[in-house]
Amino acid sequence: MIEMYHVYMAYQRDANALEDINLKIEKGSFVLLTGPSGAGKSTLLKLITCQEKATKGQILVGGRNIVRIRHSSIPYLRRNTGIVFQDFKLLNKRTIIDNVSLPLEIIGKSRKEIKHKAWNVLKMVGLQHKIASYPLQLSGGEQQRVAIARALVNDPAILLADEPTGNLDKENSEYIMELLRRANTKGTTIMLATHDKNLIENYHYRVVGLEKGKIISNG
Amino acid sequence: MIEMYHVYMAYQRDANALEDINLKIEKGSFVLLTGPSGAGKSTLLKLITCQEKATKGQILVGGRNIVRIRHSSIPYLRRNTGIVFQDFKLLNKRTIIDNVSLPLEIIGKSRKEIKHKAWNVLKMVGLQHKIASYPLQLSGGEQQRVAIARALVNDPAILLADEPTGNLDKENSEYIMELLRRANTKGTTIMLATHDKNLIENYHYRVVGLEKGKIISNG
Amino acid sequence: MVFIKTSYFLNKALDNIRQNPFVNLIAIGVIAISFLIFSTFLMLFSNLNSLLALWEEEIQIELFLDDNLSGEKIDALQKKILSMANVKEIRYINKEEALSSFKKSIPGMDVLVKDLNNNPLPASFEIKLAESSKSFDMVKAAAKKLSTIDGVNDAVYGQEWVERFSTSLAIARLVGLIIGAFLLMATIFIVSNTIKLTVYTRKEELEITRLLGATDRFIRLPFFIEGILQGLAGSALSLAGLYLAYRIFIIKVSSSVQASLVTGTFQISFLSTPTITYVLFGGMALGLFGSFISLGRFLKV
Amino acid sequence: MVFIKTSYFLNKALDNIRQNPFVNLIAIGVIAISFLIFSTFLMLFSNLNSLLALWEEEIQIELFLDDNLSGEKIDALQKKILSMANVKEIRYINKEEALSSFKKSIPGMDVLVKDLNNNPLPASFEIKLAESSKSFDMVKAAAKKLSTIDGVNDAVYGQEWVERFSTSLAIARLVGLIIGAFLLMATIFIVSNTIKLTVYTRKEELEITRLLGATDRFIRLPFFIEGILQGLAGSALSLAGLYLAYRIFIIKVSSSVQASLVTGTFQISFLSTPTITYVLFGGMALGLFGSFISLGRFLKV
Ligand SMILES: Nc1ncnc2c1ncn2[C@@H]1O[C@H](COP(=O)(O)OP(=O)(O)OP(=O)(O)O)[C@@H](O)[C@H]1O
Ligand SMILES: Nc1ncnc2c1ncn2[C@@H]1O[C@H](COP(=O)(O)OP(=O)(O)OP(=O)(O)O)[C@@H](O)[C@H]1O
Ligand SMILES: [Mg+2]
Ligand SMILES: [Mg+2]
Repeated sequence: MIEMYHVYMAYQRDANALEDINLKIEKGSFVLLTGPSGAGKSTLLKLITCQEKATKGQILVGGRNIVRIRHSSIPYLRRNTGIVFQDFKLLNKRTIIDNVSLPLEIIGKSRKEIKHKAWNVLKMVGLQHKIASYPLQLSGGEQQRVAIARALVNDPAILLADEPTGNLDKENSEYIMELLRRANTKGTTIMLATHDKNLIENYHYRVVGLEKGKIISNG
Repeated sequence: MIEMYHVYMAYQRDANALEDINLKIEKGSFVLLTGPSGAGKSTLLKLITCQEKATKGQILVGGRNIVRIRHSSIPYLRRNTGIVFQDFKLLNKRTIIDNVSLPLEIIGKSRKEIKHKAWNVLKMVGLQHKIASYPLQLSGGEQQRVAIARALVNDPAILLADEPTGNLDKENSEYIMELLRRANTKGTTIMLATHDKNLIENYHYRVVGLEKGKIISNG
Repeated sequence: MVFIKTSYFLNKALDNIRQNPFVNLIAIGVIAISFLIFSTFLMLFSNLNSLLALWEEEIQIELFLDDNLSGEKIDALQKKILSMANVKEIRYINKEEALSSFKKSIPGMDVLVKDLNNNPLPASFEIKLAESSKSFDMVKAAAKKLSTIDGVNDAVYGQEWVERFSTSLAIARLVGLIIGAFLLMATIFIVSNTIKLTVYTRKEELEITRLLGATDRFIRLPFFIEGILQGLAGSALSLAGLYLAYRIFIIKVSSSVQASLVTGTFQISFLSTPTITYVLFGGMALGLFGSFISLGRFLKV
Repeated sequence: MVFIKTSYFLNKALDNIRQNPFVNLIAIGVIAISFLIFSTFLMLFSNLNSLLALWEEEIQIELFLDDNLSGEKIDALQKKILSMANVKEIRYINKEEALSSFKKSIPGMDVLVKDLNNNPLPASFEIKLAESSKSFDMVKAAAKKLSTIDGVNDAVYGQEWVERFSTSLAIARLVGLIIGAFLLMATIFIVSNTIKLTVYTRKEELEITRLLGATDRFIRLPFFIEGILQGLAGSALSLAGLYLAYRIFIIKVSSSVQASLVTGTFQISFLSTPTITYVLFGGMALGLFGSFISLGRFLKV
């Protein structure tokens, strides 16, 4: 599903945020991406959705080389990808349900279907009583769950989750992991960036370790 | 240092975010505030800095009742309090060092002293090589460490840290906890909101447990 | 591609306005004021033009005739002059009329005239020129040409006043056009930049929406509609404000002074219906334009 | 309290401008354009006023005298009239001068005059009124009063033209003042709202700074200075633009038409130095005012 060949990425000329990344993520797999703060986890995920451009190397997503993708094709790439951003990126002027509805609106689903799906997914993350609230009226963990709900609402082929449990307590974390596991079972390829040692130890998923922009463990 | 008597807080009329909170935090103590997502941890911390107003009850900070504090006195209260916000609240248009300098600028320190102190505290959190970057050029964990540095730069009497390690890996978390411990040793009263079970288990600080706005454990 | 209804985007635009009342109110207010300046100018300018046209009416050439022309000759002359391209009206004044109006024109003149044994005043034609021929140069040329006609003794047209007046007219119109063009550009500048600022306040929202897979079109359309609505609201407000000012103020002032302004009746009038339509469409076009140039820079993610 | 240097806030303001080039450029641009409208108006209005004043110069009353007044009587009359409050200038025209100018004024008149056995034209005074007395009503009243003086036969002042002209003047000035007041308010509105938008884009920054313990004064001061700088930059730009337009355009046009506009020489002039100073200070005041009213709502945390 996702393949990277000799990928380099540098925000500034001299410092590589990623160096010679070679990675193959099979369709339907569940991969944890770990590494210390600043290792390059978020950067790697950003490359997959064209939020950032690789400086060198080739990246295939669903068989398609996205390194030289046209600006106008990027939206269609992203529609198959659910993203939980590390900083949530919720729209503060929209209610929770409107935030979660957005990916469905974008692909032009009917009003009824949107409402139905958005409500369901919010119920799944335990926020059905907050649908009319605005993001800034939620606690940090609640916002994070909205971000997860928004990423899942679309049944995406790929889910990129950047530290999705950083603001969640143990019970909520486990519950979210269970949700992701179910999505994975239904076919979604998942990459999850985390520092949470518990996640790594408790779930026996494939772990890719990054440090200073390089892959130091993979298996 | 911080005392709360029968404190209630409701964002909306019907739902209490905090209910009948009674709490006494001694000067120089180190308290962990835990509880599931949405329990009211952040709300409790916000009351202490007048970011939110209690609906009922009395709150003393440093012996002073802040429930009916004048708008113009709030800044002086906040100057004695370092805050690590759950969502960081960095100024994206300012460099890292300028962000960290801000609390010192506010109290009118000399340019030289500001530079010296800001640099020192950034070095402490391991970001001396990023001082000229802007927040959006940092990784999530790096931003969090900037937020911690900004809260500490002023040697505050009280430090309120809201989930300060949510985006940090184990090593960095431990290091930050060590920094906080040292600040605490030098006399800073610390309240730290967290879900991280490891923190609670590894450090033998007093733990206050919240759930649905009520204190369910205290000791 | 999935079919997306236009009503969706209209709703979206209305949502956006509701979600950002502060910036939208400011934008609409600024657009309204800019348009108020512009449409006030339009109104003043068109009224000035009508007024000047009325005054221009009064420019005329007096043609003094040789004495002793026969009636037929005079008729022939009158026909000939009237057939000239730029002559609109001609009136014959015989010697007796000339003398009697002369008597009235200067006090104490009757004393003078009483002593006369014959009427020394010539008969004359009063000639009004066509609208298009009332510039000073054309009046001058026409007078010169008329004075050379056989049987005409002299052509007089209040040289100094006509010259000054028609120059003033030309200047007023030129200055008016320049000011109009300038105000139009200023309005475009202010409106588009205000819209730019309102778009800028939603930079993040745009970026996030794009990160969720929205096409540029999906993001732009609501903004375009929003811009059009802002422009329409702003220009409509400006017209309403102008009309109000016109009713309660200008009419009051004008009624007290207009009587003395012109010989005929002159009524300060509001913008014409086509102009109103242009202003409204201009508002919408400008709103659209403003959104259009604002969005480019925020769709790069 | 710790002493904080003003230079700190000035630096902070400059930093803010540098950190937000996009919104600052827009704000300064919009301020410049608004002020350009206003100062263009000021320039046109002050020039129009000078021009009208020149034209007003020419309004005069002719006073026809009784025949057979003695030289002493005439001298006494002249002194008496000149001593009247609103009379500025007086010139005596004797019967001979009257006749010779009369001969020149209407063609074919010499024929008429040749036949006269005595000069029927009266001697007269040409009277110019003081600046402040040139409204139609005052001219009319003055003429009436003058005509009752013993030895005066009649007072004439080109009723129709004076009336129309002075009414036009009054209207032009009134309309000018109204437009000026309106443009001033529009400028204030546009500028303050633009600044509001720029402040709004920094809402979050303000809130965070306040959460870190900044006093309102600490937050406000840089914004006030920033507003003043924006206002200064905007108004200075507008003056520069106006001056440029004045040099390359107005002078060219005016030189080709001014000759014919007035009897004397009239030069379209740029804004006077005091006016320039007012505009610059106005810009700064408005920038300050804009920041002032914008900040309130964002300092509530
Ligand atoms: N926009 C940017 N401009 C410049 N440098 C950047 C930018 N974004 C990230 N970096 C740098 O690239 C490196 C990798 O960042 P990245 O966000 O990928 O780390 P991460 O592994 O996600 O860390 P964390 O666990 O703290 O989120 C860091 O050193 C960071 O400072
Ligand atoms: N501004 C607000 N308006 C309305 N409700 C709010 C607001 N802020 C918080 N709440 C609600 O109050 C409750 C407590 O929120 P709080 O942020 O204190 O939780 P928390 O313990 O910090 O949770 P987390 O661990 O997820 O950060 C939540 O249910 C939240 O939805
Ligand atoms: Mg990251
Ligand atoms: Mg919280």
